[in-house]
Amino acid sequence: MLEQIFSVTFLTGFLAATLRIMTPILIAALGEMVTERAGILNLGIEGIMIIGAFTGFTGAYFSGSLWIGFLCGGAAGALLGLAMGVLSVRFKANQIVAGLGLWILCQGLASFLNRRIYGLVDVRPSVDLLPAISIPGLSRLPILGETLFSQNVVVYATLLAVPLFVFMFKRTSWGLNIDAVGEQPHAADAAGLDVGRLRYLAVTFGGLMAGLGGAYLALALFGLYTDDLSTGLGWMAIAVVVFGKWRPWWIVGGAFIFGAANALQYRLQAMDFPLPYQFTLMIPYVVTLIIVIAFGRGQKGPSALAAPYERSDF
Amino acid sequence: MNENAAIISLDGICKKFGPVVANHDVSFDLRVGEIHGLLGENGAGKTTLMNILYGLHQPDSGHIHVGQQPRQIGSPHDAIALGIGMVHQHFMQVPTLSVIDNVILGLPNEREPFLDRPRARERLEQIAATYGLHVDPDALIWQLSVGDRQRVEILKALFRDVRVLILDEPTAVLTPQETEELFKIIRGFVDHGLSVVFITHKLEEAMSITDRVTVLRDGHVVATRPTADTSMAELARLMVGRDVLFRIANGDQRQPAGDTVLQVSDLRVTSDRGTPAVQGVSFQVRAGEIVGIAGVDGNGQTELVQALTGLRRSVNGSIRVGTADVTGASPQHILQQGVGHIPEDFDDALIGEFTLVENLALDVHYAPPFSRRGVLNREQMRRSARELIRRYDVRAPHENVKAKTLSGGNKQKMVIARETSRGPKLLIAAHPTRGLDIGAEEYIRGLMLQLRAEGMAILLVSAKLDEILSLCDRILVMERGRIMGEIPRAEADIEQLGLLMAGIEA
Amino acid sequence: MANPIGRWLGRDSGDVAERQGMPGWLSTVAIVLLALAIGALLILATGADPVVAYQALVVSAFGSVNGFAETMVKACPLLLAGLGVTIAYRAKFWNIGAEGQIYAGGIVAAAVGIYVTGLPAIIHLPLTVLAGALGGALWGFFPGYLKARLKVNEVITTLMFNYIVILLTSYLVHGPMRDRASGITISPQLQLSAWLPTVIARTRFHAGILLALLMAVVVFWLLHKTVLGFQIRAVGENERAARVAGINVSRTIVWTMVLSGALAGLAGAAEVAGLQHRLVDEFSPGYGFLAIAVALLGNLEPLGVVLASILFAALLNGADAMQRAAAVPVPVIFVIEGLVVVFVAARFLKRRA
Amino acid sequence: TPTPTAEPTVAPTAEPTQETAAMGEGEPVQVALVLDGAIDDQGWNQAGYEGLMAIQEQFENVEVAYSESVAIADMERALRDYASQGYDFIILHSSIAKDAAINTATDYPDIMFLWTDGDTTLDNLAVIRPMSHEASYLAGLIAGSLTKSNIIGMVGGIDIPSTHRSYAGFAQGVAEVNPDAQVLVNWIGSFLDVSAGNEAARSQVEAGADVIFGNGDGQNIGVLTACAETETLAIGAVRDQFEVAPAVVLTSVEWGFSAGIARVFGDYLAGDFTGQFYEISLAEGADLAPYHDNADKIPQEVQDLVDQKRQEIIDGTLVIPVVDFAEE
Ligand SMILES: Nc1ncnc2c1ncn2[C@@H]1O[C@H](COP(=O)(O)OP(=O)(O)OP(=O)(O)O)[C@@H](O)[C@H]1O
Ligand SMILES: Nc1ncnc2c1ncn2[C@@H]1O[C@H](COP(=O)(O)OP(=O)(O)OP(=O)(O)O)[C@@H](O)[C@H]1O
Ligand SMILES: [Mg+2]
Ligand SMILES: [Mg+2]
Repeated sequence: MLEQIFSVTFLTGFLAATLRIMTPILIAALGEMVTERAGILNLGIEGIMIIGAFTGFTGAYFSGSLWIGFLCGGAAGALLGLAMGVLSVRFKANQIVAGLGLWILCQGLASFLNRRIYGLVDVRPSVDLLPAISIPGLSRLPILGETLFSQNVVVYATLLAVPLFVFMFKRTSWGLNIDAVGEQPHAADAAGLDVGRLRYLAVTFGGLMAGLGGAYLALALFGLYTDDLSTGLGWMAIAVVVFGKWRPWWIVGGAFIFGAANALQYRLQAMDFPLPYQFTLMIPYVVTLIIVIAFGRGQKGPSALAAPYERSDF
Repeated sequence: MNENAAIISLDGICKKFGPVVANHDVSFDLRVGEIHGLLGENGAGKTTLMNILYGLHQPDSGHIHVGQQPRQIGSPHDAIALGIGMVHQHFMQVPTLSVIDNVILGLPNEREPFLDRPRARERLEQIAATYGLHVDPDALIWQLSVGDRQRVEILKALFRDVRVLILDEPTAVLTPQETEELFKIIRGFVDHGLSVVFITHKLEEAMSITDRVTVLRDGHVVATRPTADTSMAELARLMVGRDVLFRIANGDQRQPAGDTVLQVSDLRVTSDRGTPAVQGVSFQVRAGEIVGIAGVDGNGQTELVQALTGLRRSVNGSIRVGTADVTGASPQHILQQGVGHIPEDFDDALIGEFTLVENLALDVHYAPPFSRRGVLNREQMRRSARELIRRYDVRAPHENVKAKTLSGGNKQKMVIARETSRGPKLLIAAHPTRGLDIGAEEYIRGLMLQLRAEGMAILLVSAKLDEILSLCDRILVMERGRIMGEIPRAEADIEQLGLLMAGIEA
Repeated sequence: MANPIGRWLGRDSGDVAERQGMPGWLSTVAIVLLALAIGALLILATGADPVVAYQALVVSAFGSVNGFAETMVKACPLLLAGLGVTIAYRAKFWNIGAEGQIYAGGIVAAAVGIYVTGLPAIIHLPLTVLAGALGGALWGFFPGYLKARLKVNEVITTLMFNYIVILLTSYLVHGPMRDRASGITISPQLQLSAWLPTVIARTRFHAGILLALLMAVVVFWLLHKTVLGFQIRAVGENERAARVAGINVSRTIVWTMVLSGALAGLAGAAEVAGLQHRLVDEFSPGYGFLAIAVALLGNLEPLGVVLASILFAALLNGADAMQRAAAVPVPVIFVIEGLVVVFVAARFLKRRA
Repeated sequence: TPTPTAEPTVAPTAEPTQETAAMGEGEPVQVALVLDGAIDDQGWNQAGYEGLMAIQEQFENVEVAYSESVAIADMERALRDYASQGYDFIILHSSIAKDAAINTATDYPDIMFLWTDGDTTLDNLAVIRPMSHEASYLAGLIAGSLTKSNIIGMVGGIDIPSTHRSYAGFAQGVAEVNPDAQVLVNWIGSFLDVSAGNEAARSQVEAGADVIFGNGDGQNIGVLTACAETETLAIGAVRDQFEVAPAVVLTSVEWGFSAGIARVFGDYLAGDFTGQFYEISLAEGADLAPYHDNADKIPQEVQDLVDQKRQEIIDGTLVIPVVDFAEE
């Protein structure tokens, strides 16, 4: 078994699988990070991802362009994010309930629309997958080159976006304002910021990212839509945000670990690993748990997370 | 605009919170270049009035004029645009961010959305130089002492080019030295053409710095007077509605102090920042005496009190209460040894969403007669609460309102009522009169003396030198985590204390 | 403000429910009606008849003894788990692990109900139910302990614990606890002595429902009349103040989660001993998640949770009936459910959590 | 009546011999179907739904209804609901809802129940037992013959008796033609999780598998798309899944539910219904799906072998044992 693990095909395959599994989680998690840093907890992103997958697929299917597909997925996600914003800012909803409600609603909506539009079919309509782009030179590097440098453009874009997020929170007023609003909305308000508006923007952006993450599933991984395309990726994204201490690179790390644990799990099973399969399936969750216990202690997150802001609380 | 023109005038402002009338038909004007004192007991409506001016509350009725123009101030954003700045009673800062980030928060700049910290820093230094307000721009807020946070709050306002600056009890948390410094700064503002509203409970301060004063009582304006035409006695009478004593006699040092109740030996404690905050402190407090800890805020008093009450682990040394060694014990265990604790911030002692009844039982609910076998006796809790509210003169519509609806002073009275009524043998009081109006302050000081007379040992941490001097039997001065000296009250004078506080050994 | 959307949406101030000046229960009803109205449009869009559908909903939920019994059968796990969530959320412990705690309770209750033999029902049944509570308590204890002692974020731990125990259930019914005599993957039946008795003849109304209602009273009493409940609420509202006043915060959090888990575990036990009489894969179709909505819809007050759980149960069962009577597709039913949850969240919950 | 969006495909093997004339123009026969998943899951539930549609198409004067996505906890209520409304023939398409089936059937002795993939019969409760291991054995013959790497993959959903049976039959087929071949096994713990199916298949491809048997349900979509992308030969299951990945799907193990359901219903109309086990075997609709465009990928002698073994099984000369679980 050990030789198997250290073989080149194993490693490249393992890495490629890790990247595949982590990318949609990472996209959604980066969006959720922004949302949460503004003080809104959006538990509905699993649902938004499902809608993103559906609208993304549908957009691409009818237009013939994957990019229009992504656009549709992102737009639908943003719209749902905005809805979550209306609930939590305008109506001061309890965000946990609102998020759960959104999740249920989106599941229903996606599956409803899916049946309305495509009917009960023998064979799912499909679109061509987003092609991989090999980066000349780098992709020829031995062992890792092929995995790391022949991915589709969304993978590259996501990874390139990470330093942008870092930059945004460190060097721009957007990031500063978002942090202030999530940490101390009273202080932000007193400093003249429009707490509600910033939260709308953040949660809408988070929705957009979740929608893109969902579209990625449909357009870059499977080329089709089913109601069960995302089985818990949105929830993992939420866990990864906490796990990643609300910081971009840590979130990449969290998504990577989860992706890797998953990739490993499939491979162990195929190697006849002497455990009932239910236990190998547990590996990603157990690993996440152990790592949080070991390294993720004392993470509190934005102080005002999930708390509706009310001026009269002065 | 001539000298006497009003830059701000509030006209017939009314504001209700549910049944509470916070402001009733209040009219108030601020002239260009004046320092206008706003006085009143706790809960008189001072903060509410200024929050309305700053756009944080909307008045139920009334008008606001800024520079003779009628204005709607819908949010702080609008207020800032009109040149109004406010230093809040509770600091409005983001603790996780740096000083500079807090200062530039919400301000547009030319390179939007990119932050231009170098330029902001330049300007900050300029302002700091002009007004003598120095703070490390890169320090994170949570690492700062209250005095520094106060300065940041002012810097924030100045950075926004204000014409009108509202200071809501800015001196409540400052030492006399810091207060003096602040006054210089405020006078500097006026010289630069600003107008200032200054809220305080300290009549000496009002007398020394303001040009005019307005007194509020129960939400009504009682009077507006040029400062020169009034006196402390008159202001006190206007505020409270009766005559007030100003000096509380410590009384005679009757019987000598009794057994040692608190014995602290070589205590060392680390701060949140990981730096040593208390560095080998030893002292004792005996039954029937008040021991004061004086010192500029941020010299380890906070950490000392936390260590004594079990809220923070000590790294070395021992603490004994009576005969029990409570080093490293839990707060619960320490309180059970007969210790009362008034923390420096009442938000750390009260639960806003709980009723007064529940808050007053917070530390005794688990024992008879308030509960038996884990079941609460609500009736007993209510009876006891009513009694305490009456005895300690907590102003509240009834005992079932939520604590968060009380004014600051009344919250403080709640804490004191709870912590002293249990009849502890040791009371650890951190800034017990901070933010209190003179009536309440008088009451609480008298109470401490009475408790001492009953044989309680009291450790009093305060930044108010007059309070220390008038109450304490012995005074310890703390500076950079050490006790610089111990002075019996009879021998203490302000000058000597000041020197010790500045770290110069006598 | 240069932002028309923002103006339309209003700024962050004021309380909508207060502004409307409607009493809470009335507006709750109004909002459910609003969600149903939107649902009616969707139903129309699928070509079904909303009147028939809603008629079926109401009739099935309350129109007969059996309908009422079935509504209560459904309300039972929602109520028990909802009470568990209530306790946790009162301490501001964001337990999203009620689902896992239900499974943990179901597993242990099933094990005791199946493998402990030779006991009279009067001992065996309470033992089984208690075992369920214990299983849930254990599954609540770990995240509670991790949070209290090691400050590990509970959202992650409870979520991971859900996945783990659900897989564990699957392992058990496919492996060690599988009924060898049967050709399918379910556990053997519980001993008859461990079955929760049926209360209303010819319905599935079982004694677990009475237990759940009793628990609502107990939780009310716990929260408002006991020292522990007082401490749970104190820790939830202001942890620092609780600590300053001498309340042992870690201990309170651990107890909170033990109790919270125990109640969810009871839900699992009630499903197993009252309904399934076996351990089966996926015996809880997400009751633990709905319980969060139920608890918060009930404003974290036991009486409210009772009403909310019945409302949800009626809706869920009624939705099934709509499907059968009016051929309303299941996805539409999900949409209506989601709408109800969302609307209720938006409109009437006060700032408790 | 259900939403008529479907174009059901019905395996034409079962003959709709019985006529509904007996029922004449009188009361229609009411048939209900209860499913634990969605009717468009492209697998188990869709197959069940197609059975219902087959009944509707093949017989006159029937009225059909269904409930989809019914949770285990709600199964009994759904069955009782139909029973109390006077439905004549109720199909439960969910293997683990045992007590729901037995309790309801016991309380309504005049109504006929059909439980697919169950384990217990009553006078008015019949069970369809899919004999998918036979077709799986044939699939194993193909996989074992075609592999070059001698590594074959099997991605299963949940390891339940019917899927396990299928896996065992497959493994037997492989071993018979190619004793050196190894079968990699992944159970993904779900009949729905498309991405898990996809990843599991890919991990097997990396481990060297060049033929993969997707022994599942909705998640097979993930398995087959992974095969299409990696250009790995594939075998589908439950229904004919050729269209999911036409480039690589050699054949599929059809479980024959729709034909089976229609057949039992036919017996019922003819008055032949007894509470018995119906084994849907090779001859009766559980079979390998056609090779479609990929017949040329399977050498003639392999095709001949498959045909020969099929005949032997039908004749009863070859018996593929039922292995519900490997070790017990
Ligand atoms: N947000 C609020 N909700 C309800 N009541 C409030 C609120 N804010 C203030 N009040 C009430 O309004 C009254 C005036 O309070 P305010 O804070 O203005 O007093 P103050 O004069 O600033 O007192 P202090 O000197 O203690 O700060 C008090 O009775 C207070 O309890
Ligand atoms: N100072 C305190 N503040 C708040 N709650 C307390 C305090 N002391 C005890 N309690 C609570 O009161 C209840 C009974 O406390 P007590 O210490 O008498 O219990 P005990 O029987 O000694 O049990 P244990 O040894 O576990 O503490 C417990 O719920 C405990 O948490
Ligand atoms: Mg005030
Ligand atoms: Mg004890």
